[in-house]
Amino acid sequence: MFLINCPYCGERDQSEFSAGGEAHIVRPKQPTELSDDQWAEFLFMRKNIKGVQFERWNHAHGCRKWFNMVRDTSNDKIHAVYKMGEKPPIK
Amino acid sequence: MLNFNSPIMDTKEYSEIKISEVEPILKINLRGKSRDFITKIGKELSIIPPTESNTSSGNENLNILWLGPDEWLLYSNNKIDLNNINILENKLFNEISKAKIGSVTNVSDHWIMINLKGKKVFELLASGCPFNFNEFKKTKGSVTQTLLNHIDVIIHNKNINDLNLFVRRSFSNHLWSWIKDSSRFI
Amino acid sequence: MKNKYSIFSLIKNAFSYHENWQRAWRDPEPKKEYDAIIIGGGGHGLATAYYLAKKHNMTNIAVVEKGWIGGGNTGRNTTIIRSNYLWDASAGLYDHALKIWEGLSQELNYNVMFSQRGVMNLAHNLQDVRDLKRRTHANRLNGIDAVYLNTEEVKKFCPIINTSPNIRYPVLGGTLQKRAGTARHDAVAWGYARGADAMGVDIIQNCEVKGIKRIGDSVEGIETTKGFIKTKKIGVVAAGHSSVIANMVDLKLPLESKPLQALVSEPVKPIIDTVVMSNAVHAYVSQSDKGELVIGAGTDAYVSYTQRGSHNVVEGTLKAILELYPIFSRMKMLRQWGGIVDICPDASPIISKTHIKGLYFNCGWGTGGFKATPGSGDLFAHTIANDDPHKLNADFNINRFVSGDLVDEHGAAAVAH
Amino acid sequence: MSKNLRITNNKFIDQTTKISFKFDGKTLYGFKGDTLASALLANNIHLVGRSFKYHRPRGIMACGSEEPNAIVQVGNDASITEPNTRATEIELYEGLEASSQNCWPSVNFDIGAVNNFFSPLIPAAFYYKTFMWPANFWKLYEYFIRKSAGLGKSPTEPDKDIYDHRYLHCDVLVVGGGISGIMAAKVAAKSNLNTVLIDDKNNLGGTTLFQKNECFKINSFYSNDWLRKEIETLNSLKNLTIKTRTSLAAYHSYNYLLARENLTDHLDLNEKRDKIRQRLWKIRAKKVIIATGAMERPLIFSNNDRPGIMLSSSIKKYIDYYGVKCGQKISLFTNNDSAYETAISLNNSGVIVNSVIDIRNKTNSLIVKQAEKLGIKIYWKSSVVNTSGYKKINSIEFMKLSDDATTVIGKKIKEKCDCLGISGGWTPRVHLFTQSGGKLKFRDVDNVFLPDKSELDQISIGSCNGDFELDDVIKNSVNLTNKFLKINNNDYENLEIISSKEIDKKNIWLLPSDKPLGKTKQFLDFQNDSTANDVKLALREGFKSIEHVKRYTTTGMATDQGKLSNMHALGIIAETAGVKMGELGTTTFRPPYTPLTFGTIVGRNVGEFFDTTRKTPIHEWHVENKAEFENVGQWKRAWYYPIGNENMHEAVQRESKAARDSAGILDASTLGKIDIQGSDASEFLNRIYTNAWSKLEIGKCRYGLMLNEDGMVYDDGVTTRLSENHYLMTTTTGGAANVLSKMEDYLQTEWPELDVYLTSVTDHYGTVSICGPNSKRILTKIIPDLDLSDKEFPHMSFKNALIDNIKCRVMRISFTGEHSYEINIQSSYAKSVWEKCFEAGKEFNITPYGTETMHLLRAEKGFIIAGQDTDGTMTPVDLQMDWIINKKKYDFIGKRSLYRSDTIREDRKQLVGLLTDDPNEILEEGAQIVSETNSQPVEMLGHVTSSYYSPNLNKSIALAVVKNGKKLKGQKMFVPMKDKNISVTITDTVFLDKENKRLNA
Repeated sequence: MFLINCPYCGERDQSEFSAGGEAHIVRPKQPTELSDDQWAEFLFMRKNIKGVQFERWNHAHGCRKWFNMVRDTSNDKIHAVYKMGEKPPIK
Repeated sequence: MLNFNSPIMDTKEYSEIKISEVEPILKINLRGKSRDFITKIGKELSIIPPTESNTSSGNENLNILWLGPDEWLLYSNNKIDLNNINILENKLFNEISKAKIGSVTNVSDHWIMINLKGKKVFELLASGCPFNFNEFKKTKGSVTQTLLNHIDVIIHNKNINDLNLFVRRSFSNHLWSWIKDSSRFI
Repeated sequence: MKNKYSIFSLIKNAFSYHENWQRAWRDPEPKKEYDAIIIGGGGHGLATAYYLAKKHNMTNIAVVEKGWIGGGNTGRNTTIIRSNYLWDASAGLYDHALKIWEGLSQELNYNVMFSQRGVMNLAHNLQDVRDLKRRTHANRLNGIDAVYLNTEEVKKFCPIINTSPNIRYPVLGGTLQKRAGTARHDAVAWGYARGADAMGVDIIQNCEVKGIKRIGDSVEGIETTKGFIKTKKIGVVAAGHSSVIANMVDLKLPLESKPLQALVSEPVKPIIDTVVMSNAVHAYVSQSDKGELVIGAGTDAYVSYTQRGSHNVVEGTLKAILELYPIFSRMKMLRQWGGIVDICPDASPIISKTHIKGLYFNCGWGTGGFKATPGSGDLFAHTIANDDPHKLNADFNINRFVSGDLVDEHGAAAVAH
Repeated sequence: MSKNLRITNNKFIDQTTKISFKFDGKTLYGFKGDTLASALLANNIHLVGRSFKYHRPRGIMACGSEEPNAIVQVGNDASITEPNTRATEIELYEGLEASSQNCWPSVNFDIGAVNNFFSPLIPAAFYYKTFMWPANFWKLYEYFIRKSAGLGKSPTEPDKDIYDHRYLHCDVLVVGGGISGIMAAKVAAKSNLNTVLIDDKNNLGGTTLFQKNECFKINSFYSNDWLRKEIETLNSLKNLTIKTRTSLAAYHSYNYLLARENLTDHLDLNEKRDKIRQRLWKIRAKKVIIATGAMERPLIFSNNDRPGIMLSSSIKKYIDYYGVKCGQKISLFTNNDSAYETAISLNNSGVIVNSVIDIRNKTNSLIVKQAEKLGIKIYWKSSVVNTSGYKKINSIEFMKLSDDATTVIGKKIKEKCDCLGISGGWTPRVHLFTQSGGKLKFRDVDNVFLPDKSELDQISIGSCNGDFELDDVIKNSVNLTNKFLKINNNDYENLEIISSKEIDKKNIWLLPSDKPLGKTKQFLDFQNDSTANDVKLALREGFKSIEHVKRYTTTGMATDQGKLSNMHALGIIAETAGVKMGELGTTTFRPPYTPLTFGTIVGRNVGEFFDTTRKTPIHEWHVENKAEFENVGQWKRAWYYPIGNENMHEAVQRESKAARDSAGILDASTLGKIDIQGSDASEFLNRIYTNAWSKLEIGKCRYGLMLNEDGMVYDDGVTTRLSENHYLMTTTTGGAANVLSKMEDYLQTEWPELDVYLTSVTDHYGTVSICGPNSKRILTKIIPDLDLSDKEFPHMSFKNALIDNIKCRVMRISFTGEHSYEINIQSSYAKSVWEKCFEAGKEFNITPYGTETMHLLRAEKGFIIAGQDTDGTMTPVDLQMDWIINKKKYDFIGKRSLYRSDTIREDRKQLVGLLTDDPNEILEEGAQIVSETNSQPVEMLGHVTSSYYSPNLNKSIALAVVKNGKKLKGQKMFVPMKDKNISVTITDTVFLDKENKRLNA
């Protein structure tokens, strides 16, 4: 069970959160302009990185806010959390 | 006249724990992002919504609990008569929602408020809640939203060993049973 | 020729204190070049190599494995085998596998202990009932031996299930596939390895792939911890690590790798004689030959390569187990572990060519790949050998995620994705 | 109790309180403070079980959780019997009943022992090599294999005991209450850190607690006396919580640990009742100090498994702690100094120590000298080569070791004994450290794996960190703790410590024998019966990795999880393969550390608390009126209301007819309700739903369909525009939480520029839905001043109203096709409003109906239920709901996906109606649809999604999805059942009132 530092509420148990997959996959502004391939890229294709990954989490049973997390998927270590719209604190 | 029904309407006492559903009280969900919103609420209620997370503000009649960076729960300490609720709700709705600086939603019946009192309330909570109450219990007015027995709750630290717990009405019966069951073993 | 395994060979070897058994497979150094290389020495990879050699005459091939063969999901799953899938494409695929399972011990001369003790899927709400009936009708028309059971029939087939109408989510019915069952997971990897090795396939363990060399749009070989190995055909069967390999050639796959947990109890005398899966309350259980209750838990919602998962997943699973089998409350969890499962958005696998010539992927099996091992190996071998899919795996191409022609089997797995 | 096996001057056992218990049906006696194992030993019972495979007699070997052999079935009652319980961990209580396992008819005479004679035929993994023919015989073979496998028996009745959970947050968790743990906990607690110390035993002190030996002194006290004083001081530390009988089960990442506290297992049968049996502590510690000590290793030699062969340190604990002599004439066999402590203890208690057989060359450590001084005979450079005695050891044979220690030489000496203590050195308990993800390093000098790197905030101290000498333990534990906690405690500086130092170390994983390896059995894993020979066979067959060997031979996979066997397996592999042990790596130690009861993991989440039950504010009325309930997610919904002996079909037919003929009333409170406010509310809905919202008039309602980004239907519901920037959205019952969270997701992450606020009001409102031709009359009675004319209050509109001065919202919307109203009122008054409607409707025979009738009524009208008529593969176009897609809208969730090559196909599966040729034939939901019945296999074109007998149309109706269904209207199809084919015709989806006349009736 992770201990997650919600950028709004502070450290909370993992059970209060839900995971939302890879971060910074921006929904295309003009989906109709995209080819089927490009749309599939947005819809389904994922880097699924083993290592440091940027991902979305939601403090579902707390403040209900979505935020971003930098986590190493090879050891589950959380390197940073940051609010939606903020720049990642780590490259 | 329509009859008023509550899912619990009960009080129980155990060693060092007393639990009771509190009389129907006003609860209003407030949302807003701007400074205007804060000022307006402050002006209307004479209480400034807290901007610091996990805290609350209030006076002898009303409390405002921080729920998120743009969300608060306003609740009254005492039973308020329906007309007053309507008046207050309408006033806030007009000043906030209509003025496009946020939203105001009556949630009086969305939440059931249970009061937990006694030396062992935190042990009771620890039997189903992953939240770390070590600091919380020392700080009067602190607020947390968390899970208790897998059910979403809002907990307001009113006073030493005196908590108000909010749970959604449809879950309240189940949670009440669970609290009673847990209290047997504290 | 290797030792043939039988009761007679056991007796013969007993006289020499079992000193003369031969190696089940060699431990070769990689050659400079192979006709094809399979990345991943799990059940699927080894089966692929076996069928490439056996059916397609490709014996100058190698299986490269980062760790030890069968050490990934092959050795970590709950060994359930069944083919009662909803869609024609899936039913075709999994029943193809089931048919091979039925003769696999004899084919491999290795007892994989395929035990057709039946698999029951339970319904706990009205939509479950509709879904299971729908699946059973489809199965019947596809020639798959599934039947629908009412609550009494469920109880009769597995008397220890709590079928009381007073539990939180009463058992409203279920399906039963009698040909389904379990097998011994390690034996599958070892049996295929031994069989493939006997035909000349090099199984290279402790050999991690570090890169894939490409010239233009074709593959040229792999960089490994044991050096560069040349090849024109690469079949990737790396399960949870599929994306890691794909990222080496800048290929993105529709996969997420998530922790899936399982656990066993201490061994006890026979108490449950079938496999029972429940989707709605999320519990599935069987008993191993050794007597352990084998219990599958769920996946976590986040990507992780740690082979660990959250405790609340295990707690949730055991909670469901005790709801259905309150008699197990005093049984003890002996061991819990996690695997990394690669999950596709439609809960169906990919057995497909890619846009890179000579690069093939067999992945996305999610929580249910073990059951498909022989079929998956056979069809992937066909795809690699012919550079074209077999009709049974044609629908499981990568392109379906572009066209939208998905094979949605979310209802089929007892794990909520 | 054999009197002569107890010594009387013992402090830890209450020899004044006699306890009776039963073992294998025989009544025996022990004392308060005994474990089952110590009590059995005191009764001269060593033989307690049979081994897994060969059914060899096995006795008690150890005194703690590492015990591989003495596992018993506790209790006779079918509901509280417990299999596979370690006798060494069962605290004796009045009324305890235990029996041996895996033997028949008895542990003394076990038919299964015949396996031992066949043992040459059944080497490791033999089963992979046989039982293959005849091909269909595996089932039969398996039947017998299964019968003979397994250990104890599962209970067959539900557990009567209660289990509980408790969360705990602390600054420092110290695991293990031995000498180092006690010091660390004290140091931490004195530094104002909120500290928790746990230990699995019933008291603190570890092995030092009974270490009364001249060679181990602190400040001129015996180490046990010194430690006892330390323990006494712990009580005064207010920051320290001590939990005994609490064993750490799992150490997860982020310092999240699970510990099991045993609360009643040690109590007498009549004291256990109504108490919590075990509690699982879910601990979140800022820092963790592991002080779990070390385990003694056995030695691997021929026939090392006989009852009476025990770990030397356990023999010491039995004599020093329990006051029990494990034998009258005991021999010891060792490769290190610790066996001498046992020898001295035994000697001091008057037990004859035959000799100590030591594989080392003569060594002169303090403790060895002490033993020699006491006249204990020592055979240096010698090794036991065989043992005798079937049900209990009666003699050993030993020989000299060659200089290179690869063979035995010289004369074989036979020595009679009734117990053999073996000591193969010590293995630090690094299990928890590795569970937490820590990496190990190997120390060559004494062949131990030690904690190395960890990502977590933790340290290991004491012997689990490789400190085996008393002075090292004390000095290093305190230093490490100080450093770890960044404090500077000097309580333990300047202690004067006497501690015997081990000078000479030697280890042989597999001791040489005078017989060929294959001819004898040297057990590694005592419970699973795997031998050194098995490991060598695995290696010969090419199983090189430790994990392969483990799986092939099953070494380390028994209920003790290889606590005693793993190191030797590794050692033998390394030796045989000629690699260094440190390079070989270890197997993974998986949680739990000791087997953990399912009930404990689940806690009180059983029965009523298995899952949350949600109830509507009108629930009690449904209960009082005998409704049957349907589970919809966590909700309890009224399903139908049988009257008298009605079955479901009858009730539903009656309800359905009543609703159309006159009036029906439904509790719709479970529908999700979301309050939407903000200046961009309309734009937000435009993006969320497939249709357009900006032009919806205030006071009007509109049906909306929500898609997933993949274009498939996700949820639906009616949304009402309450004012310019204020909407009330309803969702399906099951979809409520997901819809809100999905909308929040888009709002917060994709469209933060939108000024929109979403607030769930699902529980704030109760919803009473009345429908039918008389619904208007009923509503008029309840809200007389509301103008219900079609002009003022048309279909798909809403009004604010007051019922007895309570505000409510009335929507004129319909899911049944009837003239219908939904009253939304704050939940506290919902039941009262329902009753009022019911009262007002009595003259119209208003009939309460449940979800089943609701489903039937809507199917008559061809309305879909998301999740029943859709399955995640249906687009709005597939549902023939093209009208709801606003093509002019630039974008909405899922729009792009509707134009992919597969989703634009015209022959996709589409929603249609089905009528059976025989109007009385009701199709089975889920049944498949085909166009011909002759070919095999037959192409399935679709399936029946909803099917009912309509009492209003007097015929069966169904909805289905059929490939290319749109174009097949009027076509004949078949629904093939097991025993027949049902002829059907494809129709329109609307069966009743196609003109929607009833809406305004």
